[in-house]
Amino acid sequence: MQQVLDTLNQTIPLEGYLVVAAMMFAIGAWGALIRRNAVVVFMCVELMINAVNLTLVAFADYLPQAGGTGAGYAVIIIAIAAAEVAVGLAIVLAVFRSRRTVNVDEINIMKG
Amino acid sequence: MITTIIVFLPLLGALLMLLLPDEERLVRYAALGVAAVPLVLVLFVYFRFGLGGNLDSSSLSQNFTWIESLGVGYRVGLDGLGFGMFFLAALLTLIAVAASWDITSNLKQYYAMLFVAEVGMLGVFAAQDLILFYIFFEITLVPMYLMVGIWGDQNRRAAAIKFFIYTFFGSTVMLAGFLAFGILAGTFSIADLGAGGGLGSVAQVAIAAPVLFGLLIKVPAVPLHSWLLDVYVSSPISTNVVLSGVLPKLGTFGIIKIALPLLPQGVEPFLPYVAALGVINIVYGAFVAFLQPDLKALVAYSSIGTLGFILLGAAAGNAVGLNGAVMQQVTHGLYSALLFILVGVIASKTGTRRIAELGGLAARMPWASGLLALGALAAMGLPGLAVFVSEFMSIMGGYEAFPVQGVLATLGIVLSAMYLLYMLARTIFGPIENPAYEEIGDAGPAALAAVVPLAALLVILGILPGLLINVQQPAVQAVVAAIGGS
Amino acid sequence: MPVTPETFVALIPELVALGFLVLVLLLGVFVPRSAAVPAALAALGSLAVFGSAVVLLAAGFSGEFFGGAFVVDGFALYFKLVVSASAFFTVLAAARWSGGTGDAPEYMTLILSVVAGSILLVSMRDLFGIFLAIELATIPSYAMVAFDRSRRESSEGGMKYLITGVIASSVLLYGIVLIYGVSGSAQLSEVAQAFSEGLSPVALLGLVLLVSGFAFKVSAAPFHFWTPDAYQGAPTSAAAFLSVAPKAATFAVLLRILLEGMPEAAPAWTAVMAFIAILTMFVGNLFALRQRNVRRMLAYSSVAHSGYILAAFAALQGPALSTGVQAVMIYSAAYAVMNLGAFFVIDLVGDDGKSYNGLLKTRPGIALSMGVFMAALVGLPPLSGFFGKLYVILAGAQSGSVLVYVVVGAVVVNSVLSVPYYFGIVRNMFFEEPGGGEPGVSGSGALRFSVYALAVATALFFLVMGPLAALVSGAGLV
Amino acid sequence: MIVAFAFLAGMTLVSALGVVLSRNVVHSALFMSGSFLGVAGFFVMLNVPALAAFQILIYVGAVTVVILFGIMFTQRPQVRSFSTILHRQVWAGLLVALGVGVFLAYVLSIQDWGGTQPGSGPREMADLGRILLGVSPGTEIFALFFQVVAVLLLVATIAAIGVSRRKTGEGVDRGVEE
Repeated sequence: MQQVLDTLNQTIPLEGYLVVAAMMFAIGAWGALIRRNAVVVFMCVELMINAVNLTLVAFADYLPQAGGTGAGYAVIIIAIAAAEVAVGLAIVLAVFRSRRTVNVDEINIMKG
Repeated sequence: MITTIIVFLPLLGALLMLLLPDEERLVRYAALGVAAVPLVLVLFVYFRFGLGGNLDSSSLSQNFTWIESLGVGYRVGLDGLGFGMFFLAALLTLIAVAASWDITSNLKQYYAMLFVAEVGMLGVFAAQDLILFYIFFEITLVPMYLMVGIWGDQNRRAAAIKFFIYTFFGSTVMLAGFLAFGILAGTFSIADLGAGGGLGSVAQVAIAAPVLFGLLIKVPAVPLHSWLLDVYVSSPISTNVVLSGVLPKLGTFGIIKIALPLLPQGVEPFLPYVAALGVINIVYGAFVAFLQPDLKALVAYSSIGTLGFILLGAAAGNAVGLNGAVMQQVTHGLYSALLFILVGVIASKTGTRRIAELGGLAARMPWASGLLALGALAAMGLPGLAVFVSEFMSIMGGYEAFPVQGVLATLGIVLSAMYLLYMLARTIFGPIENPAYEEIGDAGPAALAAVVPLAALLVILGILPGLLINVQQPAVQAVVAAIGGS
Repeated sequence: MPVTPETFVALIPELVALGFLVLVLLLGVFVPRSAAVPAALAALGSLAVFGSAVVLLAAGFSGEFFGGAFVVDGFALYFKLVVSASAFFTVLAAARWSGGTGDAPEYMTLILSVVAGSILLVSMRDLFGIFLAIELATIPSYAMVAFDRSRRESSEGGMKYLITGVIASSVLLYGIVLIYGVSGSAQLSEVAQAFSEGLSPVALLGLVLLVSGFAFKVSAAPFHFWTPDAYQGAPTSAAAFLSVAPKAATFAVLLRILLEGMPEAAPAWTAVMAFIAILTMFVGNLFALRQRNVRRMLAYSSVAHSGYILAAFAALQGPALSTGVQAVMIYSAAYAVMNLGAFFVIDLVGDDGKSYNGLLKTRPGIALSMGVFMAALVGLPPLSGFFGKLYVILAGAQSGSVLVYVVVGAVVVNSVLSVPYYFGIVRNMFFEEPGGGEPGVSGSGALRFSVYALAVATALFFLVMGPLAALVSGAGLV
Repeated sequence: MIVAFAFLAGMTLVSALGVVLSRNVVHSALFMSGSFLGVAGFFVMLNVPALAAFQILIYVGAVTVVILFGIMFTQRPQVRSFSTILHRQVWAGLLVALGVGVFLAYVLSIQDWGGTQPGSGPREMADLGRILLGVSPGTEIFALFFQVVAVLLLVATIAAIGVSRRKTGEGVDRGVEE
């Protein structure tokens, strides 16, 4: 019983966080590639950025020489992502106004 | 200083042309005046410095550092290798202006283009820095492209772009070689580079290969010549004068001025092949000229053939061969300009360039026919005319260095005599083919004014080749010394 | 003491840019519906940034600030000059058009924020700071591309640019984070230490992701596909500016990352760069050959020119290190003058190849200028583009690596490949008769001034080559 | 710890899959906030509760709401079949994504990270604040970052306004009838 508790209380190795983040990044990338709806593509990109952020914070907490600056960087990245969302949705809205669709594969009057 | 002035005067002339009012006679006379000034200055230089053998006088050269970190400078000066062509470039520009009667639209712009091209042509023969050489080399490209593309015949656009792409490719390859050379040797100054620029023979070979390739496209040496026919045939007459008289020499001059003395060990393994290419040019040019139904195409191939002697003489690398090659550059320019102008005269009078439709012109056009005969005799290397001297020296030098190639080259003389005499027989002699030709008159005064000086020079240089050879001799000796020959 | 008076001196160009940015914005609120005032102010702002960078450069000011994360050196100041000068001409060219949209202050603000981001970018030595500055330059540029509400292509181009851009940003960021994880710091000096101990798998992965992200940003193949749509859809001034200024800054900072952050890994990244460069040149030129739309052709041409600059990156080894850096610097300036000009001519004439027919007769000044730009883009001497290629080939020749010689060969072949499409325009302008295609708009005086000024700068570039070469050889990173 | 980790990992990844595979756009958005919450949980485990708070405020709150607004403006929420929501290369995409994920995970786990210990991060809000203001040594650059981020947000707002502002007299359907 004690052994089980010990196992449960063990600290998670750094790799654990990194792998979860990598999976999340891959799922986000997958979605960004296959979804047609521009808004959903956008959400998937947000997933990717969050995965990166998770990696960053994990490094910040685990690497002794990092001195915790990673968390600070993560705040900056969150702000940048918010700015991306603001401009991105404005552009999606502009596209919708002129086309009545936000499906990325239907928006293709330019070719070649 | 005077060299710089001569090189850039035409640029002022080009600007002047664009500013003139649209009045044909005024524009033509102004262009003649503008073209005459550099020629007069070159003649002044010839009599003041050239005859005395001191072309290396410091008052003729200029030396500024331009891009210091790379060792690139604005360095110009004259020497015996380039002087003949420097003179010819100025002369043929003037002749081209005189022979531009077939240009009727946008005359000002045409002359402006011609003068911009003249800057490049004069500059190449005066440049004493590799980068500067390349820049002048390329400056001729756009004006020539536009002259063919705007004022040529119906096939002009394709011909112009083909010409541009081929020669641009060649010169870019050459530039890569130049840059490798300059960066490894630490300077781009031709004087400072000396023989080999301190490089080992492997590096020299690696550099010489692209340089020779680029220059041979410009000449053009035979497997690389496919751009030439279209553009020669499509050009207006006055463009032909420059295109065949001066532009191929940018390539041959590059070989004589840069490839040989600066990369002696690099070019050495290639020289037999260059000589062989020269022979191929001679023989191939003569054969194909034989088959041409079009008078202008015949002259174009004849021109390719005669250029082969320059390659042969240059590749020989001995004093005789090089003297022949350097002189052949000038004499080839004289006779090919002459022939192209006369073909233009005949074509505009009779309305055709097809040899089969011509015949018996001597009766109606005695002056034009006589001069055409003179040009053809010059082209086949008749003794007494200038081309004989230079071809003979090229063959002699070539035979000394490469016996097989030398002997084969003499074949070219026989072949060229055959097709040129055949051509003369079918165009100016014999009965008048077409009754319409009974009415035509002889060449006009403009055409004669353009042709007679060329004919006179062919005769004068044939009798007194020393006028040219004495000027080039010291520089040729220097080249021979650089390649380690005798 | 983190912040000293010197720090503010170092930040003068950035502070000037931000000051004018806020000024333009406020004026937009208080002086509604005016195009001239914000444009004049933005032009003044660009000039002020240019002037302040010149003063810093002339005074020989240099130093590291914020614990070494922000650096002012000749290299950074040089690119600040390129960016602000491009911005000046862009503002002039965009003045009347932006007035027509009714949102001139916003448009000018966006231009100035791209300027602010780009000039900040070239001074950054902290990976996350670099990311932040890139985003400061990129986020407004999405909006610039989508700014033209009268053309449907604009919002479409904006959206394609946006989606690929944000994906690229997250890839780039992942690369940065992995490099941060390996080295425990985002400062380039400490990254260099971590990379000097050999490439661990994660370090290599981070490098690959980082380079891929940058390849997106500079439209290098195979990540170039957003470029034609974005530039075709964008307002001309935006396409011109984005293909020049932020791109130059991005190249500059990539150079800084690679040379200051991972010099020991040079064999790995020069090889990668060599392949990307060859691919980019060929893709750009071969697709440009197929275009009928001049704007789209120039977009592909900008891909090709990215390839030429990347060729200089491939040469960054051995004795060619310094020449390679100089090549990137010279090429950026040379490309700025000719490409801005070429795009502005499109604004004057139109993007249908046929509207250029006979331009020499109808509008000789514009036709000659366009001829100069096209010849310069081909790389004919003595125009500006020639000197860019000169330095690239020079660096390649100096590098002494066989792979780089192949790259140089590709540069030569591609220069020739590019002739038909650039000279197709020349042919239309000079050889064809007028008529066919719709007549172009006349354009504002400021736009024509920009075109003529840039044509003169392109044609007379050789006059400034001497001082410019001295400047870059003294200001190189190595 | 393991339990919490497993729970959060499951929540994050399943929600992420939900974003990609949900047929309803609104559901995607809600899944996305679930995934963000999971990440916030990780932040707590990684000793940065302050960052977790930011995460919830900005992502789960602001970003999700803005995206929901975007959805409301651009489409009626309706259930669609997969063929209408997905691009063509679903399976190729899946393979690529799986490959990328496995490759990333593999590379990250074979790396020798050295003596790593959790707990080097700033536990206290005050520590994070010091970093963000660039006061503590080694983080001076944050003084600059903080200002630049402020500018960036301002610029983004202007950009969004510039792109999406509708002129008076400009129809909603502008461009469609062309």
